[in-house]
Amino acid sequence: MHITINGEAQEISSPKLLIELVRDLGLNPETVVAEHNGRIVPRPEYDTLALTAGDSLELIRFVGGG
Amino acid sequence: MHITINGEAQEISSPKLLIELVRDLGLNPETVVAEHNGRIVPRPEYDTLALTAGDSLELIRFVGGG
Amino acid sequence: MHITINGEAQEISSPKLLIELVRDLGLNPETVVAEHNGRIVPRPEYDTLALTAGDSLELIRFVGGG
Amino acid sequence: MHITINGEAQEISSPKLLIELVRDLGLNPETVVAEHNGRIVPRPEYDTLALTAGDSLELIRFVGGG
Amino acid sequence: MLQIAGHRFRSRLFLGTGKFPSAQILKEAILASGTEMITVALRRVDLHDPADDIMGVIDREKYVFLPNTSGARDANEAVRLARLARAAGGGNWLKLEVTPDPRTLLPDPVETLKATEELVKDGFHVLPYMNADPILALKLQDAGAAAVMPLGAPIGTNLGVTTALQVGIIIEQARVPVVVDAGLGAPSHAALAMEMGADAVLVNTAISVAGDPVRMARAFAQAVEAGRTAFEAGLGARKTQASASSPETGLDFIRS
Amino acid sequence: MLQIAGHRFRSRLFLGTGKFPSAQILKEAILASGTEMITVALRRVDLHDPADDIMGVIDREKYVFLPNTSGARDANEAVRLARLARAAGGGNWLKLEVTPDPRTLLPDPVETLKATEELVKDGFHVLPYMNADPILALKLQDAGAAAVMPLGAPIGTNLGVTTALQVGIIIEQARVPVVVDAGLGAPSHAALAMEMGADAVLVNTAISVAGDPVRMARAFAQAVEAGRTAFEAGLGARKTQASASSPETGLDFIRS
Amino acid sequence: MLQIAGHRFRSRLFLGTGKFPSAQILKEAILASGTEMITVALRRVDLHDPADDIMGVIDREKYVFLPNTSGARDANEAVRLARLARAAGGGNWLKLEVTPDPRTLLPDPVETLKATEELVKDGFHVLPYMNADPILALKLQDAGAAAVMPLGAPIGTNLGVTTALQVGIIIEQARVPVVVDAGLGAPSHAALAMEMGADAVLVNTAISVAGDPVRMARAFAQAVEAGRTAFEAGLGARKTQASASSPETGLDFIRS
Amino acid sequence: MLQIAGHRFRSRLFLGTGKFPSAQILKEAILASGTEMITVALRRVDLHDPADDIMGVIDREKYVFLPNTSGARDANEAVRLARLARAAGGGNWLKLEVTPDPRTLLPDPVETLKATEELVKDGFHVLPYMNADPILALKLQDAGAAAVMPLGAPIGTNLGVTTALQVGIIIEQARVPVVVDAGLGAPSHAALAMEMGADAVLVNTAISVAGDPVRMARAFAQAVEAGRTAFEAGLGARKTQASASSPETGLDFIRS
Repeated sequence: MHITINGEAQEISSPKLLIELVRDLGLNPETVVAEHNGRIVPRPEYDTLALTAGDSLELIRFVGGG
Repeated sequence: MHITINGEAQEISSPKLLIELVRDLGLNPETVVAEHNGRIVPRPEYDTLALTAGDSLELIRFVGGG
Repeated sequence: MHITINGEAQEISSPKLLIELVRDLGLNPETVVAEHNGRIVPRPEYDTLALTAGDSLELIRFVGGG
Repeated sequence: MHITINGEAQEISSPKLLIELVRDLGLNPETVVAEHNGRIVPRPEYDTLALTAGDSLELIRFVGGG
Repeated sequence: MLQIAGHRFRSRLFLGTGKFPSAQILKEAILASGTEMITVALRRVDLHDPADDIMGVIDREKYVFLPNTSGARDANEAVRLARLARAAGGGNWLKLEVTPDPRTLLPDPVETLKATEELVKDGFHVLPYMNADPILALKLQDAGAAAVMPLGAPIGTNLGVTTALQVGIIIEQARVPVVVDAGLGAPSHAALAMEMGADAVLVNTAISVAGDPVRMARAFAQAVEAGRTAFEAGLGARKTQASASSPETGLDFIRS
Repeated sequence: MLQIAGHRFRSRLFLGTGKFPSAQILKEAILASGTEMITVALRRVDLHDPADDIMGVIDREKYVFLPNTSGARDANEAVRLARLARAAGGGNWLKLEVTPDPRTLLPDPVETLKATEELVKDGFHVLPYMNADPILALKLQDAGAAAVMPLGAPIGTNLGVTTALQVGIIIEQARVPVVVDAGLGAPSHAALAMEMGADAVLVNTAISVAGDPVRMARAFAQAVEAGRTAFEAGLGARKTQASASSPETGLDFIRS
Repeated sequence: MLQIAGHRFRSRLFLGTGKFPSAQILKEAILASGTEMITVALRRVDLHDPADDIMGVIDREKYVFLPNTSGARDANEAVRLARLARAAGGGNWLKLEVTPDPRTLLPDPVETLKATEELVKDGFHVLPYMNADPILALKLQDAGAAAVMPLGAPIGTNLGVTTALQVGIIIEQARVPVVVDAGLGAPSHAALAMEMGADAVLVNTAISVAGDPVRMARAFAQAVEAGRTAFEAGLGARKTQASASSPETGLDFIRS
Repeated sequence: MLQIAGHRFRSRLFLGTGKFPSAQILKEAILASGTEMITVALRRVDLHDPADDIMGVIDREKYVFLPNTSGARDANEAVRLARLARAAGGGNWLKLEVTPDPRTLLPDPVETLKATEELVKDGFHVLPYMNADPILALKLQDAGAAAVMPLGAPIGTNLGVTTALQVGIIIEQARVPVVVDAGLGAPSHAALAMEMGADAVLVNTAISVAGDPVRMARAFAQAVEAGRTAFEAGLGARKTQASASSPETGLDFIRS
């Protein structure tokens, strides 16, 4: 299915849980925050939130800054 | 009668028009602005506005400033 | 004959008076000072000082400066 | 006898060696330098230099400075 | 030529009228300064000294009259003073000052912006006195300020353009005239502000407390012109290395 | 009025003539500056350009002519240049420059003092260019210098009066006129020097390399006058605390 | 000891983590700086470089973690970033940055105050980055800011405490800690801020772009301690007149 | 490591011993400063206070002992004091001070050079106190000075490195160590001098007149190390334009 991740359209296999996607992308769930269709996803929900076609997802984390 | 001028209680003879008071005080009506009971008095009204006991009057003018 | 003017060897016809040379060079005798073999030449002498082969001559004048 | 020490006339008993005077004054010979009649006295001579009437003596030492 | 709210000014020196030794000296200083814009404050008449009337000194017709809201501690007080000034015949020009702390007399950015918005709606030509804050300058400009007046240093300190870095950015960004106000203590300070590209300067204390206010007014007038002329003529670049002003060649003959 | 070696100067701006874009612009800049004292350098005639003669531009009679010894690296070279300058019709005035290092063009205190002593004996009116060294200034004065010329910053840098502290001490102590020379890059710098009490300033690079040298010359002329007038009129003191320029009382009625 | 929002800090040097040459150098610089407060920014994950994770470098337990809202152009964006930071495990500390203009990166006083009010209500410990505006500092303090962070100079310029006059007033008035942020380009700048009585400084660019960031971090750490110690020990007054450090008497004997 | 006259110094802070509140505080300040080079003056013994002997405080073996010639008004007096210092056990190190005017305490360039030449011949390691005069520095170096000591500001003023421009040129040109002396009033001043590349600084008044001289000595020690470390680590360049310390991309998602 198609979803938008950080502004880029992506094709991913479904069904897919958020936690799976994060792992697939090689990211550490502990240090990434997800905005799912504009809503901040509490970390506990990562394991249960199922992505569906057309979802818009923002994956954000800390970077060096002053 | 008693009225308050610039915060000071004053005894003035009545009846008294604003224009008369201004002149009595040795002020130039052209360069003084009056607040009568909190309302700015348009200059044309100076000649007709009659002061009554208990009135509160502010007489203000320009001074040197930067 | 050969003389050195401002460090450059020059061939000039002789006999030649300093005043003549200065004029030949298109210079204004009033604004040029001459050092002849290391000696400053007083302006009156310009008309009489005859250059001889091997002389070293410096012609100097004022330029813009701060 | 009278001698001048650091500009002040002083009466001292004679005979008197420089080393004795320094000690009489409560000074440490190791940290004081003496100028005797304008001549710097090498420390070894302190023990032998005899003061005589009219001598001028400067006793100098280090003080705090920047 | 400098234009503010459609009015043209030949002189780029604006003059404050506070703290002059006498009305006569003020009158002469105004002339000596060549100013066309004069600030005044608004205060209660002193009933015990009714004759002390500055309007006797200033020819209302010859100058743009710029009442200030000095003393106002918030937007409401400033707006009220502004309206009194207009009623007093001050016209529509206004130097907006909102200074909550009488100790520092520094302007309040939030209340100043609020009062600017309100007074612009009310038809005033608002010239807000402000901290040298480039973002605030843009906001005031967007709110309709006729000019912005960043401070060089706290009022009355004579310290000069201590805010040069910020004032430089304000000038670079502004679409309305920039008038450096407060703290200019010497003609060299005024010249510097103008060399930086300021459109005008407002001076009061440095002139009124000078040993000879009239001559000092003239000195500031000259310095402002000098600084503006230099800005227009194009200043040479600063260098860290020396470079000769006289020719570097043509001297071999004197080498010992 | 400023007096140096018995000569009176109405203008306190001395002008250097180096690096101007053209003889015509130099001519106009001299007029615009209002200067009465002009510096020139001495160099070998360029035999390939005999017509390039600055004396065609400067009316020898209208100005005090101040040849410099730029390029001299020690006292001997400076003295030799001084004598050539006199022979060239330069008269007795001399700006003494002894700069051993062409990279910094900074003056040599020892050789400058030596040359001053020799040239004073020789009847010159010596104005030595010097580092801003108060003790050296006293020595040059004692050696008979007609004035002292401490530098504000290295030649041609346009950095201004970076030596203000030392220049202030020099002015305070001097019994001969103090002319701030070198490094003045803007009219505000010249005004500052004059406000400090300098008797005059010498400017070259800032004017000759300006976008419009003629207008810049005028700007410096105004700034020098402004600074001098301010010095004479008496500048107000600097304060660390703000003080109101408008009255602090008479506003109770507006308190919200 | 320095306390902010009830937390005690032994080190008064706060460290930004941007622009370091490598994660390893950042790690070592953090150690060398002795800092206990570290700022980070929040950005989209670069899907093409998933492994680049700063949290692998910083031991989340050992430091107070201070996410910033860099990039936010108004209060709304700042508030949104703040909440994302908290969700990302950033905790309640927040360096509030609202910079509408990416060219100057200067803070917006009005939006910064607005965001401060909102985020304080929301339970954040807000440290707002601000222009050196003393009145704004009081407003932010009243709005519940845990500290105020006036700028020394624009971000990344290394120009030092160009706002010393205003920062001095802010320090004098503040009831919350004052942290000088932005523009500190050398240890001497940090020492100066601390000597003035600042409670801490935040440094990033000057360390991360240094030739050797790790040694530079150590240098800043020493300078901050030096400045603080000097502030507490009591600096001597500045004088305009020289005064001898050696005794002025006791030398008659050497007079020639 | 710093070397002067073949001697290695771990500490780049030289300490003057004048004006301390007590011998005990001086003793502790010396330790706190970590200095290895201590200056002292030479004076007549006060016959009425024979016990007041600084040599009881300073362990002659642990420090390089640097007698000064403070009070000398010309080369002769300085040379005489230098010889007395050596006779008094001061060794061959000498801080040469020739200050004709007790009011400014500024050094005499000519007499200082003369005394340097004479004392170098006489086997002294001469460290001359000098105005910040780059040409004079070269001359003193050529005369055999072991180091040069340009002043930052007049003695005891605490004004800092007011001569930064000149000191920078001196450092750039020097082949002997450059020790900034006089006027350093705060650790930030010392750090600045070291960041500029000075080899060491000499401090007295700022420490001895501090509220707590011992802590202030420690503060200067840290600042000198900080400044030196920064110089070696390589300071970032100053910029006139802001540049972000946080990434400038990756935020599109928050745009309102």
